[in-house]
Amino acid sequence: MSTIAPEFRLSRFIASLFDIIFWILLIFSLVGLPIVFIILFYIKLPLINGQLLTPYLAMTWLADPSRSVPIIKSFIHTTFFKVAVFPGFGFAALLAAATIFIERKFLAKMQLRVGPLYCGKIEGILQLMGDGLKLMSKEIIIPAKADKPIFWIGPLLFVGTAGAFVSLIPVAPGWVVANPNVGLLAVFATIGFFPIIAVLSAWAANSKWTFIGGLRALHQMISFEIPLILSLLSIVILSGTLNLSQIVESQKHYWWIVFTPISAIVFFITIIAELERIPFDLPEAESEIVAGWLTEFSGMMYGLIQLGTYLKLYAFAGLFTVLFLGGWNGPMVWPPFPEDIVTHGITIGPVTAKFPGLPLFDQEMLNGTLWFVIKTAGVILLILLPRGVFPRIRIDMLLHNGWYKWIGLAFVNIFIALGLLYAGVLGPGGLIH
Amino acid sequence: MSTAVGIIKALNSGVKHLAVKRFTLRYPEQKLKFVGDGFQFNPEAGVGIAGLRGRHILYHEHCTGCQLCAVACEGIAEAIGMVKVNETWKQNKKAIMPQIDYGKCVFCGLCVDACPFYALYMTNDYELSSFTKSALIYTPGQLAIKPKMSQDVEIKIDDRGASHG
Amino acid sequence: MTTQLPPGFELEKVDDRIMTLNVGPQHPGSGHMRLIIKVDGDYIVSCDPDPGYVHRGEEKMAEYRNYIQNIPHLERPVIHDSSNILYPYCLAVEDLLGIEVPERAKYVRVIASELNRCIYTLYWLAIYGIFLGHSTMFMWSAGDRELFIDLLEAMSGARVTHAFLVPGGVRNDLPANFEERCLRQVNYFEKRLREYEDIFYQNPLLKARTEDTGILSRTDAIRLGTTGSVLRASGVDFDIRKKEPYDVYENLDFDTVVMKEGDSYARSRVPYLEMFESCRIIKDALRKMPKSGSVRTKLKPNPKGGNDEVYRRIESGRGALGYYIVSNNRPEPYRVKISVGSFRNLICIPYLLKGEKLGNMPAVYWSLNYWPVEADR
Amino acid sequence: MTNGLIDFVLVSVALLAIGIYGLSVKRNAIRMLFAVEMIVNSANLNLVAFARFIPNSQGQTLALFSIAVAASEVAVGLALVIVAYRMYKNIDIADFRSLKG
Amino acid sequence: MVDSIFLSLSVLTIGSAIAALEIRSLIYGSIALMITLSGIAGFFLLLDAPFVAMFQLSVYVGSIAVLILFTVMLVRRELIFNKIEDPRRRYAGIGLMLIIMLGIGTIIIGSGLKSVETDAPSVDYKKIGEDFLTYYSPALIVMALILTSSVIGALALARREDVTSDQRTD
Repeated sequence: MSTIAPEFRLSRFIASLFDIIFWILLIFSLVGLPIVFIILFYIKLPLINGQLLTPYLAMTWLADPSRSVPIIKSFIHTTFFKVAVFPGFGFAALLAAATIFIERKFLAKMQLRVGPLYCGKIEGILQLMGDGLKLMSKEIIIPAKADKPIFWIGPLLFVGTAGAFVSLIPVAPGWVVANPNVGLLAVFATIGFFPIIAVLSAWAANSKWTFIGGLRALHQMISFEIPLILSLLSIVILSGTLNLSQIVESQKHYWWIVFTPISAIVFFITIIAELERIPFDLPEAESEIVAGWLTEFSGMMYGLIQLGTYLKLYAFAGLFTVLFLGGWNGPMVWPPFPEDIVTHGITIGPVTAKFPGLPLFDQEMLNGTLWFVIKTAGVILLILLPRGVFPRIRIDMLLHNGWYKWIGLAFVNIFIALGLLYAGVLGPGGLIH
Repeated sequence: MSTAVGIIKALNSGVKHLAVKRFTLRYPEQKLKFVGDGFQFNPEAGVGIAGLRGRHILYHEHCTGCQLCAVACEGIAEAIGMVKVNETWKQNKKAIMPQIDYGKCVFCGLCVDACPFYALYMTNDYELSSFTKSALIYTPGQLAIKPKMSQDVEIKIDDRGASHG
Repeated sequence: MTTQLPPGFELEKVDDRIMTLNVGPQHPGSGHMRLIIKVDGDYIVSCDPDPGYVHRGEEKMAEYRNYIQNIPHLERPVIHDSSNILYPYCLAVEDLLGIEVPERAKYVRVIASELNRCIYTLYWLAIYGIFLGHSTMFMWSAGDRELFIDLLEAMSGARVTHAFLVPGGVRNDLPANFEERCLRQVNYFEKRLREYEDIFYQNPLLKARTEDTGILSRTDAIRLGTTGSVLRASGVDFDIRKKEPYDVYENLDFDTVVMKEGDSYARSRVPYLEMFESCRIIKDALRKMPKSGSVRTKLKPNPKGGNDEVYRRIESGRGALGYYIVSNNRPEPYRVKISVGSFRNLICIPYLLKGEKLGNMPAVYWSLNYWPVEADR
Repeated sequence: MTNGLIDFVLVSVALLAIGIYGLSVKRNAIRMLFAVEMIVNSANLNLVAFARFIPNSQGQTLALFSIAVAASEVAVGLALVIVAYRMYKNIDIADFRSLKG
Repeated sequence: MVDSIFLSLSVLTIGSAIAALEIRSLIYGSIALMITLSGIAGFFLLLDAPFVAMFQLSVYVGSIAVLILFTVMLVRRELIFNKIEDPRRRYAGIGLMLIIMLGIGTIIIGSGLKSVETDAPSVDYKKIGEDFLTYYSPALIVMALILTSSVIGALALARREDVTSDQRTD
């Protein structure tokens, strides 16, 4: 006999809601508020338009929109916002979620089926949310002989490393979380962490399948890191800098893919291999080694790995855009903010409201973000495409290709770039003389 | 070089299919149209009449309680049992009629082949799920009801591919 | 290695490098069976197939049921090919009981058998796609399979377990305007099948994956007693439909597909090319079929076989499929032995996988056109 | 620069001392490689620190060379360890005494 | 003067260096070594040498740590968790370590290094490239040869001799 849930009563549901709200308010006023005030006493509050941002001032934004705009503006320029929301984690996670949805529908279209359909009324747009809820509510099972600390920390490290990678990608002029002078080297250093995490969590799970999968992941990532680095050297030679923002600025007139198409192809193939996507998904080849190094992960640990994988996908696609497709450069499509609103304010009937902080985002940033997202979405679509067309290849073929073909091809474009440089066609600044 | 050509051909073939019609049947909204009213049998000629082998329908006025259907089912699924009914029919002195357990039935239709009195046929009704196992046992009274079906989707083939239109 | 050793014999000297993998019943890369694989690095040193996980004792069960009641049981081992697995049973029982089958019924049987062969081959191809990591191969085959399932459903009234063929003919006549429908869908399917060529069979990655792996030479194929597409992929022209035709196959126009290579690619391509031949057979049979007439010889209730034994075999989707039935004057058979193609092809696995890379395991294993449940019966 | 040169040099000395301790005490071949890595890294830290305070770029250049050499050294060292492990089924240095030709 | 980042980095580095040698499991030892090397990279960042820091990260964490982990995983499981050492040698080693630390430490603290501070701007990493291609170019070539020969040597050493190419038995 299956158990059937007790009958639903709206009044009882609303009563329980009120109950919960009452307890939350009580606990917050007794415990939360003192803690908030103690914290506020110690932290340094920012200055907004010459005024110190006190809690009282912060409360006024509820009533007066003209006060809220500068507060929001000062907030969106903090490091926290950059890391957590816009060019950093939140933006990337949003794009990653869109990627998952598009991947499902796109693949479904290619395979003559409809993909997610019923969840969320419009073409199953909430399917990912349902999957996330399912993963969260599932039990996390840890194998009995697993090395628990490493096993637990593996997914967290994976997401953390993917987040670090995401933070290096410049989205719009000035909108990048971390902008080191040696940005490209930082990218190489970051992606060097992924194989270690894979092989450590594979070892920690203490299963044969994870171990074989981890070793495959290790071999694949290590062997494809070399053509990846070599294929990007031609960009460094042409632009004369390692800073990703400066590389984007150097492509104002010509995208580097015009001069380095072979590098672009090699880089594209290596990122598919680094991302462990079909046809290079050997570490997770389910017909040979169950699920490879992810075999023993369950519940939200698996969800975190998937989140990290898709963040990584976004970051690699963004890197491709930044290095080859001119990043945020593109014709201005976003209209400039109306000047008279900034100077005179908005007049509604008898009331004239002045917003001192407007506009929140400048035109360049919105335009740059638009172009960046369009280009990145195109690259992501190209990365998704092989999954519908190709079968998985074998590990020895993969390694053979990595060590012989792609490394050789990567060298070709370095010499082309050097030739262009010495022939005087291109200068290190990126302009045609 | 041939590898590159092959890869481009495969990609092209994949991309071309983005525009081909979907084959998927959206089940609860659409239901497949079947031939006829269900599988029936003509004992005189010894051949069946084509149709879907779904849930049975029992004509009480023809059933004689001869148990041939239960005997036929005995070696296959043991889904049919004979039960007493509170009805009086001239031809059915024992007042027993088949009761079918759809938790066991394999829908082979050999019981229909076995019935010589035009009493047991099959219908187009295949949606038999229930929450309990006991609800899957259909009494003779339930078996007598003719199901109402609205099944109208067929495979359509045109130059953009096949689809359940 | 100078002398030929049985698999697993020389493991003593390299014991610490050997890892034993149970590609077992719960592994996505096996059917309902287990392959005990010993790997040295990425190379397979020995492979020991271990069927028996889904053994149902169909042969023993058949001894307690009469000839008609056996029909729904005997199609269970291969529900995707249920018309073909009943075909030799029907032929054998007809021989046993001395029944003559009407001409139209023979054609209907051939059509059902070929439609079901296509269903089985498409299903097998779909699983091959999953084994190679090609999800489109799975979805396309599974989607196109729907066309034939629809036809067989209109014919027999069930989508998978048809129980359509009976001793003495078929259960019911074809529905009205079945011929047009069948012709339309088969023609469309042939068009679809040609589209498989670019994305699957000429795909360089799939070719690289399957060519020159698990080569079964002509002599080995005969020595090991393989049947069906495995045998034909090794260059042996053997098709029971041609060599010992049953029912009306001698009237129909079709060719046997033979490939010389004997590797996984050839083994996976032969069933694909045979699907074209199946379409040809269906269209030819539809043309040559008598337009009206009886489709079933009426049997006595509970027929008894004489004191006799009979063996009949046909070409199923997986090779020769034979029934050996002994009867002793009772309504039930005394003994039923099913000789299936899957079990014969299973013998090849240790020979083909030895020395291959682990990544080739699914490509070789599933190219054997093997259905685990049928091997167990 | 808030930190003086001496702070970095002291850290490097501590690392050097730990490395020497490891080399002298441990008999596990892989752990001895760890100790060697620590010593190399303390030298690198010194190089870069002095280069920063002179200021000069050549210290960094030399550190890069040193890192590359250390990488190759580890590769060869680990290969030796693997070979020795194959021969003796152990990674104890004491067991490698009979290594000859 | 030292700030909190420096202090925490040095504690992390030296603590994990000790852990790398003393922890029982070799896998954890390798992870601790990885943390030590990353800590050194952090010091390089503090010293305004991001190029060397990133190089350190990609070489040590990206390849050497992987190599070490790989070797450790090749070894039998008992040996990974096996600690072999002599208590007398251990005390002698600790003594040696303390002598070195104290000796060199007092010398350094007593020397003129204490007063070395700088406000000069940091060196651009492009200068390193110039160095490589001008003054150090012979060294660079020699380095390339060393790397190649060491890789070949390592491959030759670690190659398995007993693998026969004809694995198939037809």
